[in-house]
Amino acid sequence: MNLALQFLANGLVTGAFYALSALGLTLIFGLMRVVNFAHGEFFMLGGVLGWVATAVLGLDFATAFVLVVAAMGVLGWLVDRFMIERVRGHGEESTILLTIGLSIFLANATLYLAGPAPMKVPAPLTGKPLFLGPVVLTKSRLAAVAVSVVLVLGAYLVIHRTRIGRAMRATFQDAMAAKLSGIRTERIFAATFALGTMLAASAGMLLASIYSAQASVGGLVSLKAFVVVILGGMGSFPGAIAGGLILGLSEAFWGGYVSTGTVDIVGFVMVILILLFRPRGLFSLNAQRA
Amino acid sequence: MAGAAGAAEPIKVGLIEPLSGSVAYNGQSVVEGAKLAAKEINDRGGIDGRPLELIVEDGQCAPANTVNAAEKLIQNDRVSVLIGAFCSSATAAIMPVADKYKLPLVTGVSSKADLTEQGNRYFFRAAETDALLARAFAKIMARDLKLKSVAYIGVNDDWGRGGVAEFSRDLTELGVKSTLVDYFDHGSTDFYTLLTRIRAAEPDGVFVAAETQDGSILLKQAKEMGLEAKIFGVGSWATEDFIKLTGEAAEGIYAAVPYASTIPGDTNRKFVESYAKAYRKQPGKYGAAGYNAVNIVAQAIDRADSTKAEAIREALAKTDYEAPNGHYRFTPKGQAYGFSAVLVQLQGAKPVVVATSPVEAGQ
Amino acid sequence: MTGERSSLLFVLVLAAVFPFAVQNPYILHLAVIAGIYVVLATSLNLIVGYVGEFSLGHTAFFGIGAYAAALLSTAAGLPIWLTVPLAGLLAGLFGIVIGAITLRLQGPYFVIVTLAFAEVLRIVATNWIGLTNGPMGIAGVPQPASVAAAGIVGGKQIYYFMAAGMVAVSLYLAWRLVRSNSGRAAVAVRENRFVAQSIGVDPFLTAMHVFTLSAVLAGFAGGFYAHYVSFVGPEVFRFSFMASMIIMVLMGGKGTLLGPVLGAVIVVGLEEYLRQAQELRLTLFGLIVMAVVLFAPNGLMGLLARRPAWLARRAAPALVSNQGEPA
Amino acid sequence: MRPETTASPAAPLLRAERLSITFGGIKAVTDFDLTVGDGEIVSLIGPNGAGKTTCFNMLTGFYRPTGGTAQFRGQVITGLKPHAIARRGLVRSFQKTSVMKNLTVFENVVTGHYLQTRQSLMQTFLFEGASKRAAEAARQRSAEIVQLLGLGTRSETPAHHLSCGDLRLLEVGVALAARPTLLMLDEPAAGLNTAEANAFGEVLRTIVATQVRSLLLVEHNMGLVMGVSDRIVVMNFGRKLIEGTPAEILGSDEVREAYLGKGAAGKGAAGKGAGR
Amino acid sequence: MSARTVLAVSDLTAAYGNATALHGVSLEVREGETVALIGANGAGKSTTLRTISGLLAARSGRIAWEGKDITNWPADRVVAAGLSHCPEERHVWPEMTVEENLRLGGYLCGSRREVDRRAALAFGRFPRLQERAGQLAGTLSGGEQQMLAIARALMSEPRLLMLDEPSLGLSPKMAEDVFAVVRDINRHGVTVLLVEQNVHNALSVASRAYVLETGRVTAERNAGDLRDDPDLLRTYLGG
Ligand SMILES: Nc1ncnc2c1ncn2[C@@H]1O[C@H](COP(=O)(O)OP(=O)(O)OP(=O)(O)O)[C@@H](O)[C@H]1O
Ligand SMILES: Nc1ncnc2c1ncn2[C@@H]1O[C@H](COP(=O)(O)OP(=O)(O)OP(=O)(O)O)[C@@H](O)[C@H]1O
Ligand SMILES: [Mg+2]
Ligand SMILES: [Mg+2]
Repeated sequence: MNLALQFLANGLVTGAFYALSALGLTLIFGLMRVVNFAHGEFFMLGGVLGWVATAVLGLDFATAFVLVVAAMGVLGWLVDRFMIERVRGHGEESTILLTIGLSIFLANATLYLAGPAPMKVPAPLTGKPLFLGPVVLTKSRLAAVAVSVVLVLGAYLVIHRTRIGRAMRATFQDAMAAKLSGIRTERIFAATFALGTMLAASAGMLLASIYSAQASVGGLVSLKAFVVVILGGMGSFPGAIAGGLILGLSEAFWGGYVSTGTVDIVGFVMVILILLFRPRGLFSLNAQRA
Repeated sequence: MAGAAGAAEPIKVGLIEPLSGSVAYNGQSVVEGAKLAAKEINDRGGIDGRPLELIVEDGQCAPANTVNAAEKLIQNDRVSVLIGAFCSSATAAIMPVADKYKLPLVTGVSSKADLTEQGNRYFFRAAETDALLARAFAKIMARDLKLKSVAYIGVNDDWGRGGVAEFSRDLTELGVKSTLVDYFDHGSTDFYTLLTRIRAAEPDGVFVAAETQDGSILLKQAKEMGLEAKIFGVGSWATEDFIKLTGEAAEGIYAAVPYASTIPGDTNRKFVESYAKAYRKQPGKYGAAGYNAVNIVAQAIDRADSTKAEAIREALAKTDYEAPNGHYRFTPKGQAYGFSAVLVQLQGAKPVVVATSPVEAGQ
Repeated sequence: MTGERSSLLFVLVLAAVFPFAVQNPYILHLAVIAGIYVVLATSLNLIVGYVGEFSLGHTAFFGIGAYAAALLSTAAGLPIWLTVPLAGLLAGLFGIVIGAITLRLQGPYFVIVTLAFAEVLRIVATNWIGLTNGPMGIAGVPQPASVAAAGIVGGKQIYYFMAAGMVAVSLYLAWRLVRSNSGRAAVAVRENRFVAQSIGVDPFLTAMHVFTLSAVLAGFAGGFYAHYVSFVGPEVFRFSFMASMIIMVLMGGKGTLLGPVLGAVIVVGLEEYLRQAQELRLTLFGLIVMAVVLFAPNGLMGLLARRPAWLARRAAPALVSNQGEPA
Repeated sequence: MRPETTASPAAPLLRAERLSITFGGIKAVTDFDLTVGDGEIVSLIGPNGAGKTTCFNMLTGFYRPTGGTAQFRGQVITGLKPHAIARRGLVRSFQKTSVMKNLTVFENVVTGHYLQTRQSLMQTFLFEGASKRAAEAARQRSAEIVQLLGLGTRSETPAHHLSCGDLRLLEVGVALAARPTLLMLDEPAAGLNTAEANAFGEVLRTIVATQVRSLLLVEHNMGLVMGVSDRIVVMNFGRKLIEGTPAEILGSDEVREAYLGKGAAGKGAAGKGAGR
Repeated sequence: MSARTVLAVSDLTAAYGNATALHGVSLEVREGETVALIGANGAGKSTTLRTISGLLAARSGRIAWEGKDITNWPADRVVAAGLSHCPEERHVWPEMTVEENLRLGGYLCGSRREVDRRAALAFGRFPRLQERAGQLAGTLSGGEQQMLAIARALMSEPRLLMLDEPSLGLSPKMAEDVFAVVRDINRHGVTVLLVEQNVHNALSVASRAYVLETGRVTAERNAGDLRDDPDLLRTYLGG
């Protein structure tokens, strides 16, 4: 029983982290429909730049966080305006190839510049672990979970409750109609891409303070993030949370009661099963008709 | 290539390591050690007046890419010897290539036991295997750490599985109970679940086979979870990076390693000094592995007085190399022995050698 | 149309004289590797270019082929001329099973579910020690006796001709399928699912045909790879193979048979050429991939055909959005 | 040219009974009956959102009705997949323009011949003789169809280069290529101007005379509908409002109120020229 | 007609890639007028509207709106200048509700209250949309989508409204209602430029018409003249 409780807690925490890591992708892939293979590298850059800002330049965590996220926003904006914009409308394959190229470039340029060693971002919160009954947690984990929740909620509200959010959805569903309603679609595209990049980077920096950052982590992060986005249903924020938690919990219980060597299999089997019964993930709209 | 040897035609040695991807960290350490060795050799005037030219290729630890790199080094660069290729899978893939071209291949890392059992005359392993490490330390560990029961965890690759298999076998033979055996994937970030299970199994000790990144995260989380058991294992834990990343959670853990920068002796002191001068850090097990492999190769070429593959191969078989960590010789199957491995405990952010044992490859 | 046929024939003729012109074993080796990739890229292109769905799990079939050949030759002692076709066949069987599940999905869901299958297989290969020897892999997959007897250059030439034969067979099969009624039906589904259904095309079955052939080809490539590289481990399911295949197909130009062939040869050549750049090798490679997208968005074939850009850039996104969804 | 039929002439080609469907509470179609006789041209009209397209979707397997059945040539077709229904000879076009955009006009129509050019695996990979002949026949017929629809000059144009009106015609061409017994067209003349619509009326009659047995038409162009229909079925709010000959429909007050509007009676004759 | 010219298009050429679709189109629209563009299928009517509204780049020529040169302005800027274009093929946002679609039509209008007012007006004009306010636009019937597209175009309360085949897919009665709306907003001072295939409908609201043939303006007539002379019409429209 105690074991199960601890597994539950572990699953919820890692689930929240999965949701957080996938948030940027929910925006860029789920809503904007850009298959972004560089998502993991944006995440990784958040961590590595976080390390540069804190461990190398000696800034405090909060300042560093703001700086890193802002810098990554600029990067995202530039990537969209000067690259993705050029191939928009050429079909998704162009952006797939572009982002694969980008991810190879970013991972290896970082490897070259920052070196291959893991980098630790000093945690903003330290202190003794907390014991809630039989369950162990740490402050920094709880804080990161809280930040995840805030970011997910914030992103949801922006997309569904604000003018700009509606403009975003309109742009992705039919850019021509959006233009004809006065929406500056290039800006919306770039802003969304920038926002997605910022979310990925903030997840990267936050988690680098709990784990560590390394130039090579991108691929794995992307993989899990894609799974989370699809499990929940493209572009759905509740879906991203559900996807993250499902993945986290099932991994925790599988790892707890079966074996950790094979945990990764549960996520993928889950994807296959869920899509078999709900071909568009858990939470997504279908407005297609013949 | 710079060096005192001047105009003489260089002797080319090919080095294939993973320089990109998830094992790049370790691969690049090997390259650092190897380059240091080459530089020292050339500073001393090269081999018989000819400079040693090290040509490094990225094999990405992928068999196909490693074969590409090997073919390129052999055919285009005309290297005399190959060193590589870190992961056992990649090394296994280029062993037939070496055999085909009749070119010696020395690995300083790949630990998969059966590599030396394939009857490949050109293959030499200047490294310990898990079995040899286990044989050297299982008894010491069981005795000194007073272990009655142990949980074994390892990274889910050939090296991790090898470590777990060998240590658990030897320790079990010594009467230590095995409470749990499990693996995790390289790149995992969350070990709470695994640690929860270990905590519930209440072992005296936890054996861990993990490299720097996985290992440091795992140890930190073990500390967070308040795991009391003694932690020991294999992996490049006796390094600065590892200690820095792990922080206070590293305190008190044991590692069985073929090399630690705190190994006593003059040869090692000099090596550590020049390594620190070149790279502003202490060498770890992979740095030493690269350093040793290049020196072994260079000495063999020197002895052979030739860059003919067959001559080098014969000279390699007669290796007698004084390394920072002891004496290297090869068995007829090409397995190194005679050098020492050490058991270190991390104390006050330093790897303190608590036991030394020669690696013997008897039979 | 006949243009493509003659270019393909030209490529094959070129390929046939190549080993006589080039005797460098390293170049021959690269040619063999390129041959494997040509088959892989052709195979992926059948799905991307003709079914019109994007598979990220194509390594599943490559890996199955590789393991099948490795096991059949090491455990059962079968010779290469049996193991490679059997590898293709087995991959085809898996193709039928996996296709039956994945082809019910479309778009991003298909992309990820195929990826999930490849990952599941990778994890199985890593953990089913009894069958696959787990992460230790299967070493020493035997080379054909003729290769062993033929010396260095001769051995490479034999492998080269085997690879070339495999390429020719693969291209022929792909070509026949693409030109066949099923191929046209697949294009119809790709272009507009609803219309295709209304003219009697069973989208699922059509996709199955193409998917299965594609799996068979990838299985061939895997089987041949196993013998050639002589080592098979779970890394054959790794995403890096997938990334190379995607780059080849898209760089070359999807939906044409020649495009992926070009793509494969160019990417293999480029990756090797860039070894000169040492540490910057992959950084540059990434940049080049990006540059190709930006300057030749339709792939190299698109550049060759110099298809006119039919839309002014500014109008492009709007006019093509939402296509294929009748209401 | 006309496909042979196995059904007895008395039996209607298509008979739908009590078709119903709801979407999350919205009753889009309720208890709708429809028959199309052999050789008949029937039009289905009604206000926007009345359920016409939804009926098409149910009849052709794109939607599964929540109630009722449909029979085609005496066999039940409800529950079949769209392609299976198409293979029995019931082929439809779509209200929202749907063509294969990256293929040329001619390729679109050739592709429409899918069912006539099917081949076995053996033929695909080994012997192509028979399939070559079938393909040749399909190309010839495609040329005829393109000509018939007046798209001759645009034959080699990629479909995405066509204007809206041409696209509508191309869709009809693709449907025709599948050699339907019963052709169902959903607003084929939308986007054609008055004169073009009249010409299209002629084309429709030619089609029924030479290519298909019967035609079920959904169309808001009253000139066209009145001009070509043998019988008209009017829907409103998902139900059948009334059914009759063009004259009866034009005379009905209910139809005028729900559908035609005030101006219709006098001027609705935009289709005068298309009278039968 | 002494009203000032608000929209002046002179010698406009436009192309899709290499295919030139407009070869020097010139036309003028005066304030408060309703002008129809008619012509055979493929004549370039939609292309003309697209070029004016900035969806398609002009190769040469000039578009002046209230004296300002708006040639090749991006579409969003053109909307902001008071032109609204309801394109061919509806283009509603399929995964948004009818109400969201409508309200976004008033995107440039800063005041929420004002958007509320306009939306209420639109729902009043198209009661069917009111009934379906919460339905996803992609699941609407064709005609319902058409109503939505028109209503949405009106949400920006433009000074020049460009409608591309507004009656397409509408029932005769609904088309009548739409043209009544067009007349109504025209009475309130909105200038209208209309592409309409149903000449009868077009001429019922327009005061003047331009006839386009293969990318060129071949005639400009008063609507009355055309109405009275069906033969003339036929020569322009072919068929
Ligand atoms: N998938 C769906 N989900 C929800 N409502 C739907 C769906 N499909 C159709 N409807 C509703 O059913 C009704 C009938 O739609 P249908 O498309 O059949 O109308 P129609 O008679 O073809 O109209 P039009 O002449 O405008 O094309 C509409 O009100 C539409 O909103
Ligand atoms: N996206 C496009 N790409 C290439 N050519 C196009 C495109 N759209 C239209 N054209 C071509 O431009 C010309 C004018 O087309 P346009 O759509 O303006 O005609 P239209 O007068 O609106 O006809 P319709 O009444 O059929 O809508 C046509 O010859 C058409 O083939
Ligand atoms: Mg309809
Ligand atoms: Mg038009």
